[in-house]
Amino acid sequence: MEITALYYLLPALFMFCAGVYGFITRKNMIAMLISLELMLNGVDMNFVIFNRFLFPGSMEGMYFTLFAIGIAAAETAVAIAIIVNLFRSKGNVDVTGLNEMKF
Amino acid sequence: MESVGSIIMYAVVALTIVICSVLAVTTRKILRSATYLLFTLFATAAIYFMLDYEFLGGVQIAVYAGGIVVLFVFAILLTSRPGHDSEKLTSRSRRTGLVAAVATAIVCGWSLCSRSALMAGLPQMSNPDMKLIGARLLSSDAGGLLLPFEAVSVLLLACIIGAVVIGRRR
Amino acid sequence: MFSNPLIYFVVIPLVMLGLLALCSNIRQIRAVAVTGSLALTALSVWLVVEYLHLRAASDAPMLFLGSWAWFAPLNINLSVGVDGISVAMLLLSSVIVLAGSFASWEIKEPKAFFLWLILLSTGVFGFFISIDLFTMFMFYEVALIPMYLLIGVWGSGKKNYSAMKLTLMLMGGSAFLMLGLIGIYYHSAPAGQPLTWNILEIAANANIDKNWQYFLFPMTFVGFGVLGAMFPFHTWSPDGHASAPTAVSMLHAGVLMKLGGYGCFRVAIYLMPQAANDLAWIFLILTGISVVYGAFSACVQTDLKYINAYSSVSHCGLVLFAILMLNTTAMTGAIMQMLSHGLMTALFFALIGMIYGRTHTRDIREMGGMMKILPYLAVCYMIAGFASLGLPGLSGFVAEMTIFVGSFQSGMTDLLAGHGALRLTFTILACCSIVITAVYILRVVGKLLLGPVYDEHHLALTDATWWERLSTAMLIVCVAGIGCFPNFFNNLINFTFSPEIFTVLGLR
Amino acid sequence: MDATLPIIILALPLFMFLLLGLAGVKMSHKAAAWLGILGMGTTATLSYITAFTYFFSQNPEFVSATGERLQHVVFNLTWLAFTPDLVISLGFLLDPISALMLVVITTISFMVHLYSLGYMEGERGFQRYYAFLSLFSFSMLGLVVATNIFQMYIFWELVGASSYLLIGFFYTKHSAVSASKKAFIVTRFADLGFLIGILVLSYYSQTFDFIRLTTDSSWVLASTGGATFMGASVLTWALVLIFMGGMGKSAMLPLHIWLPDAMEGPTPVSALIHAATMVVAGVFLVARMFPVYILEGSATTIIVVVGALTAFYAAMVACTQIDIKRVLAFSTISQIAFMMVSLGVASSGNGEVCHHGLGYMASLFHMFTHAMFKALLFLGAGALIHAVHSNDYTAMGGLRKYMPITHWTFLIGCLAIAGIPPFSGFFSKDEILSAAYAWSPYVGIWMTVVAALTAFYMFRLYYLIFWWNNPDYGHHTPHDSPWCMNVPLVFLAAVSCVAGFIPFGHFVTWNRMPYDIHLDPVIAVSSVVIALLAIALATRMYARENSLPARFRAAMPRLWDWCYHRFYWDELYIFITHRIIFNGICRPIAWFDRHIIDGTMDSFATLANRASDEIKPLQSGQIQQYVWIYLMGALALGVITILCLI
Repeated sequence: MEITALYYLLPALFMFCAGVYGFITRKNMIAMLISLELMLNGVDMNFVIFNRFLFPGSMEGMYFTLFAIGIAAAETAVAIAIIVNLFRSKGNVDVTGLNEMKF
Repeated sequence: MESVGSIIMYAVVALTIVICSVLAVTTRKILRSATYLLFTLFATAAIYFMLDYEFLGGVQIAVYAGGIVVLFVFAILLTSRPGHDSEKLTSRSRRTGLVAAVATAIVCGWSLCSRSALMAGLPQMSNPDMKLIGARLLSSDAGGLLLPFEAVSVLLLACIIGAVVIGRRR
Repeated sequence: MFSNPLIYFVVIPLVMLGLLALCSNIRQIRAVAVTGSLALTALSVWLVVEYLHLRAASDAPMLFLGSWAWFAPLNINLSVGVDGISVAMLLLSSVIVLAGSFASWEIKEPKAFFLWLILLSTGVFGFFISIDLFTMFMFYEVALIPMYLLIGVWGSGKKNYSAMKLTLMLMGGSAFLMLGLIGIYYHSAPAGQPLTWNILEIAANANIDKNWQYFLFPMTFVGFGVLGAMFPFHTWSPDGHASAPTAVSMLHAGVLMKLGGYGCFRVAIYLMPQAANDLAWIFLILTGISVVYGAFSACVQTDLKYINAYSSVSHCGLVLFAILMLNTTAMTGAIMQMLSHGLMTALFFALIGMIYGRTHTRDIREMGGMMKILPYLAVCYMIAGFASLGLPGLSGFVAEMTIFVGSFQSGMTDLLAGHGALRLTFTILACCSIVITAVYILRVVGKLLLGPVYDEHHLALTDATWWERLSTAMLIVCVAGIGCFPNFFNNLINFTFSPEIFTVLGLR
Repeated sequence: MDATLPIIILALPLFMFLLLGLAGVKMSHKAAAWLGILGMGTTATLSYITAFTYFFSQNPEFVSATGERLQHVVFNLTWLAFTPDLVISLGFLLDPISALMLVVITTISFMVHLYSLGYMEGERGFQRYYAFLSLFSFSMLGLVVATNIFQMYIFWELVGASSYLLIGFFYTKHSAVSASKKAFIVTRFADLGFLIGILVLSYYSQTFDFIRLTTDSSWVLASTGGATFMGASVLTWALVLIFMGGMGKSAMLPLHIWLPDAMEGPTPVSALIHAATMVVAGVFLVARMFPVYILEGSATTIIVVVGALTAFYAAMVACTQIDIKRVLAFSTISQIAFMMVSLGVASSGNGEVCHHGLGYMASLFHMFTHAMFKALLFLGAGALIHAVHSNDYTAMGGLRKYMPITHWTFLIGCLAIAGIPPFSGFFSKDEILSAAYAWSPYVGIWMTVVAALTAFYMFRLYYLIFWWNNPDYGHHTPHDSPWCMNVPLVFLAAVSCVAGFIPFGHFVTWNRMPYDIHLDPVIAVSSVVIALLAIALATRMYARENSLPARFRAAMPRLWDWCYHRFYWDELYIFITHRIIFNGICRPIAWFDRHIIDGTMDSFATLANRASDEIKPLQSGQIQQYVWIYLMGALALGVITILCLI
């Protein structure tokens, strides 16, 4: 048996789908954020895998992932700051209550 | 043909990813969810190692597993009491989520499986050298990544300031 | 670029905008507004003289041509040039801007008001000097948008509704227009030559094929026609005018509505003569209806501004109607009617504003005997009324007669050539409007100005102030000027109808 | 001829109008009035000089070797050139009828200027009044000297406007305002016909110029190429439409309704505009275009029929009116109708003139004499109204003792209009009757009856004012007017006495060749006898208070009612304008505009609003819903892309 690109891609896809499920179903904002991280991670993996299998000579996919990790960290930090702030003002982290800014 | 060891290794890592990611989004204890996320991230790092990107794997562990998950844990501790469960999911929202996830899986999976290029084996590649990575990252030549690097640094700075401003108690 | 005098029609308003932004008190604002509009008036008078002078020695269709690239990939230029029509329109606009400045002497929040007003006039002047379709369209939009704020902020009555309605309807027209202009652009030159927005080049190329003309002509005609208050797209006009502040009503009815007629001629008919000839009947019916319909509607209105707005529908309908006659005399009449209507309707709106400012009502049922209370304003109103109903010696007569004579010739030619009696029938119908106009004008004059004083409180009102006198006197002089010496304007305009487009049409 | 005098004749009244109109407020009443009088006096003098020069100088510009009087264009400036052929000029055409009209207009106008000094004394807006009089004089002079039909139309509108201003002079009175409005709108309606007539005529003839149109006019008929419209030739249509303008100004049936109401204006204005000058503009128009009119017999027949009906109608109505000015107004309508009939019967109907064109000469002769005696009567009526402060004869009676000058001059006016020799009306009316008999005996008899009615109603009026009973005037005894009002009366009475002896045929004839008038003894005697009989009847009925009038009235109540209510024309018009046009057309249109057209436009906006309300819930604020929709969209796009790629 040979482990082809598909074998790496399918777990990544699965992780992404799990993230999608989590993001849509969970009401806790931190849980949503965790789902988001899962999705992001799945996508990162795709970059790396494609890079490795299709263009082994170059490193763009790796760099992309590198930057994505950095930005994900920043984004998480801001998101958590917002969540914490929201918790302070509303007393919970339930996303369904947050619709003041609709329309 | 791969060695049996690497196949086993792959199977473990892949299973970890699948199981832990599912658990991460289904468990009702939020702290557990963060823990499963940590496992998933580690497994991802393992994949990176298996694909010969050691530096990336290192970054993954250091930043993601080490940094972000810790942030999560702090945030969870700040926003919930221990033993406090998330609310039960309604069947409707579960159904929506499942539809979305399965549809994504089908569409993406189908499009992945229909590509024969993805059936190729692992080509040969020497491990990217740290020096090379660093030079490329800070080079302004063609293919150099100085500009995005700087942009990201500015972004990070902005995020730090933003996080401080937002998180500050008024 | 700055050696071309036309560019100053845009530069002066822009400089005024800059200076206004620096002004801090009302005296400075007035000074800037009046000086600027005086400069513009002087410039346009100079332009008329210089144009006539230069035209005598030249047979070019347009003079003072200039073109500066603006966006090369799409061949968009700031192209300027004038012929007799544009010169006349520039003169009209500058006079009305000047009169409008005086009429809004005591407006509240003058700085912002004048900023928007001058921006609006920048658009108007830019429109009249441009011969590049894109630039023209841009200036057209520049002239339209400030209207929303001017009405919405400084208006009266249901101003939000009116401002919204006016802007949306005119924007709707612009949408058609833009489609039409882009269509013209893509057919502006034969295959292999660069596409152009320049009107003169497009006309010279004559490359828009017949079927495309059938599509593009209605687009552009309706687009401009909305601004020209063509039935059934006229309903913005009564509400818009009723809510607008005085100077804005003046400028809008006096100048902006002329953009419609001017555009219909300069773009729709000039560039697509064949479609104009073949499809004229549709729009003749619509504009013919406008003429009579507006007049009849005006007969039963009780709000002064509504009366005047419907009368504008009727008079502007006559402009478009005459343009569609595709006959030199009638078209000359159309341009004269634009001048005439511009001046007298500005005069009307100025007077209505002044009366409203005193009585705080515009309902003719609540006023009466103003001749006794406000003799100056009442006399001016009467003169405006007489101009409107076409008294010889004032501008309305000249314009209407030119239109009727031209239309009748056109109609008879049609009839005798076996093309049906549509033109003739509608000409006679349009002639009937002179009677209906007399009815509604005299109704207003009788109720508002004459008769016993209706409200005793009005006896305490004071007559016009000096700036009001200046503003109205200026317009009256112009109205009488056109009415007494029409041949000057006739020559100025008539010469412009170079036989080119009539040879394209091959008729009339 | 030098153009200086003609230019001054036109420019001076205009200048006076501007001067008095703009600076009048700053002047005293006296100064303004005297300025006006002075201006008009100068104009009158210059007009006399011009007319005198024209008629008597034997200058080859004015008279040809054969004795034909020539049409002389003093100046002709291009005012507006529609096309190279169709040009409106402003010019000064000197020919017999314009010279005649110059004299008539300036004379009457001067008299009225002078008279108004007394009559209008102390009125608010005195300066304005004089300004308007000057404007009117200017417009009327411009009308009669017009060199082309469009110039005539221009001044035609201007006289309409000045008439509007003068009728509505007492603008605080509702009745005056509505009368002025009515006058303007009715004549405007007629002018619509005039305008269309001009357009039709000028389309075929390609000229507005009177001289071109009226010299050897048969080419005008030829130019139409025999075109017809609805069974009549287009030239007939054009001429009838042009005549419609004349019907409006000259108050012919059915467009006469404005003239009686126009009596709301100051009485001197009625004398000037609504008796002597403006209302005969219609006659002048037909006379001016006469060579064209004789081309089409049907057009002249229409003129005769309209004129004859109007003459009779107005005479009948005049017999029953109470307001003395209304009696005079209907009498004016009737007399103008005489002139119209006379013009009509001057054409034989087959392109030739009838009876040497006697009717043409008679018509203008009557216009001249009528102007004098009708102005006299109006000014006399003004003096009476001034003295009694009422328009109705019921407030008068026995005034001959109190107001001798007025009485005698009024009597002369009555005798003149009744056609008693040697007063002027006799001569001119006699010519008209001769011409009418020559055209058709029926018309002749018809017009003789009208002449008898004229004598009857005028003397009815005369007796009711000056005889009848002697009401108690209290301490406010009526007395004669100041000198400035008497001078015009006496002057006009003198003219009315002698004007009949002017050898009018030497001056004004249709082909401008001199022509000797001879009275037809049979017609002359018979008409005088009939007139005398009518006067005798009037004397029997009205010379002193008795019950005969009331018995007559009781005998024919229906007829009396119809006459008194002017055959209900006004009611008919009110019905048409208010019920049909105003309520039946204008209101529905306004409603349609607000609710259908505007409603449609608004409904677009409503629709857009409704749609946005419907779509709004999509923007629920629930981020998970957004993601779900987004994801489904993205997947759909992905599927489409993949399917396309396959």
